[in-house]
Amino acid sequence: MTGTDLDEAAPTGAEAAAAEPFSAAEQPGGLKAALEAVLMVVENPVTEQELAQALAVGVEEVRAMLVNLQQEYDGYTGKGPKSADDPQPRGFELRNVGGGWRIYSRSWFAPVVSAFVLGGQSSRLSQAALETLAVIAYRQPVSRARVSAIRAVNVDSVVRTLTQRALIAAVGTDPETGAVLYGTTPHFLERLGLGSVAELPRLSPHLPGLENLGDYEDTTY
Amino acid sequence: MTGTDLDEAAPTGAEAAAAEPFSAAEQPGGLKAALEAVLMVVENPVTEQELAQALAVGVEEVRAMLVNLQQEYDGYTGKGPKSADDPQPRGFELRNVGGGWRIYSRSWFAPVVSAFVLGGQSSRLSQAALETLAVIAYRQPVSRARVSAIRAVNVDSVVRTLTQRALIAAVGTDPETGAVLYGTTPHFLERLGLGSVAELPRLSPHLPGLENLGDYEDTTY
Amino acid sequence: MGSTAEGVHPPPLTAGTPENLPAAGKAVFEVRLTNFSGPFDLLLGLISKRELDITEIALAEVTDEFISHIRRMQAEHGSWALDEASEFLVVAATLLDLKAARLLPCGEVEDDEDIALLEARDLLFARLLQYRAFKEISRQLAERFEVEGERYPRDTPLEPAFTALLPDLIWTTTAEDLAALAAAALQPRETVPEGVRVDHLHGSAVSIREQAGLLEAHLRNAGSLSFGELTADAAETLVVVVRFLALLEMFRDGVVSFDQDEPLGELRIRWSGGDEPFPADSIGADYGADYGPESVGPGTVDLTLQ
Repeated sequence: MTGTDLDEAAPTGAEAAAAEPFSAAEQPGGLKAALEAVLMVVENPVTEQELAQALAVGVEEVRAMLVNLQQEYDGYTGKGPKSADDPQPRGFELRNVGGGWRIYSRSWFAPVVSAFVLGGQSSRLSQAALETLAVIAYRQPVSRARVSAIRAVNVDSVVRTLTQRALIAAVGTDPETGAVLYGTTPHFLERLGLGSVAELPRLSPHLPGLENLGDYEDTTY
Repeated sequence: MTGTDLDEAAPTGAEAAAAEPFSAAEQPGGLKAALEAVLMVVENPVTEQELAQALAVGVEEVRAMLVNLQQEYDGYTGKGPKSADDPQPRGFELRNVGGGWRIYSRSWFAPVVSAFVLGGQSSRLSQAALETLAVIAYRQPVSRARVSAIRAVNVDSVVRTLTQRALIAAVGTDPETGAVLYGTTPHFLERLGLGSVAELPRLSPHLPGLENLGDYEDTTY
Repeated sequence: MGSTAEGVHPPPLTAGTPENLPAAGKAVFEVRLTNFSGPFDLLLGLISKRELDITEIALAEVTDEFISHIRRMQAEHGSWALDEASEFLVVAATLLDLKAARLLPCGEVEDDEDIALLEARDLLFARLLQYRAFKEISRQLAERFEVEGERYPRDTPLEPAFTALLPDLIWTTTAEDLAALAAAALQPRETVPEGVRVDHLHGSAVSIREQAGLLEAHLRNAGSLSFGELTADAAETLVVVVRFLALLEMFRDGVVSFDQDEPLGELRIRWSGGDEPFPADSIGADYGADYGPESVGPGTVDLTLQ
């Protein structure tokens, strides 16, 4: 029943868009809020062209709105001192990095932010992280979903930790599913004192009576 | 970044703070902006306690600021209509779900945002998975055997799927039978937009005249 | 007693209220009986609201219709609708249990056994309701997932400035350790079930045909026996119930007759058939013909009575 547990659902948003043209401008907050929505959740900086296309407006208009948002976050309303309240800068800022835009935490709060970030960090890898690393090392390139299936737990958070620690990295995408594939890094090999992945110890001594491990995997997922 | 598996990590931020006391409150934007800055880097809903610790202020104060930010993002300034401009909702919102606070894009911009966010959210759960999830949510902590008995079908495969998607997790073992007991995760609550399990819709309207259903089950299985 | 099972049908109920209609999209299983037509879900709804007497539903017909429905689905889609089939199986099994329990006498309660039977009937009813309740709730969960799925959490990679501050990793793992961890993780955890298991649906199966044969032999020998005598050697309640159902079937076919002087008095059963052996194979229309390896065997009744 493994294959049937997930329906290949099309994103509802796209469906809705197909049914009747979606106009971000008509939503509460308008185009500027739509722009914010994207900038707030994108994983990597996005270009003005990408944003213009998504919002179905011109690049010039997008650029103007981006600059406007940037100033707003920085505490300039561009309306002069007509309000009695001083406009306050927000705790986040909009940055244009290498041709793309994304929202970051404001630099002068770095001490607070780093204290928060480091508060939860361990200097040792958890058992869960080590097991995940082991699976990725021996099955690379491999998707998160497949590692999850092998380990029978969700591995999103440990994959993130391992990536932050530069022990693994995205090495490509699955041509069929588009899923990100992970593999180990040179730093990982360095940690283990190995020259290449081929030098990893063979699994067979640890796997009594499991000649057809490949079959198992193929039929299970 | 849960703060639970902290080993000998020396928070560098704290060191820096020791060297030269950093006061977030004295920065432009003040504590509220510092709170925003931290919210920018959270990977999961973050508790008021964690935030209070990061900012070195009381939990009550943090909660008040969070609610204030939430309203601000929603377009309520709490200052009445003294400004000529209508307060506009931002493209993102601050929500208290799954036991903590986190920033989300506004649902009405989903058609635009979904194009920029990679996978993960899109695949739907099958009917069988949803029903199994419902039984686990309302009967947790519960063993697979008991879920099977209620659902009257084998649930092994769906339990595995739900675990991989971090919607449920093993939360203990039955002291008598040794069976693994399952419960829902904070991620489950987050995906449903709930603060806690207590906020799940009530089951009783669907079970007329069956007040003591718990007894029924215990004696039957 | 026989008249309850064979009772006059009330005017047909139709699926007028769409409250329980499943989500549109794929073909919905429709039931067409003399006294009911509409989606299976609605049938369940009516029974659970006691607007339709379970004893008036011919389960064999429902099952026949379902089999042809699922064959049609298979022909159209090229694959078996396992989800729907297993759901039907559980609901049909529960309905059968419920029907059997309903057919039992429900006069004044005299002893513990009567109470146990009445409780069993309510438990079956509760099981059906509970099953439906979770189905309904799961629909609500699906809607919530849908709505909430339109909000995307901010989940951005940490800025390099912060990752650079991470404390140095204390690394004690050797390549051999890693190999052992990988081997353990790659070990198959559990075997994938090959089919839909149904053993948990049914406590144990007692064949109504076998029991009918046994009763026939006893009655031919003794001519007339009380129900108590006929069930004296029954090891479990299930056997008693099945023998009772067998007697009802035999009564319908006119091979036994009942004598009962007063309500809830001693029930005496007399053999009134001829010398011809009773065709026990004729039993089964209501108890399920053989529909392949997954179904309950022909003419067996499964009652999970505790």
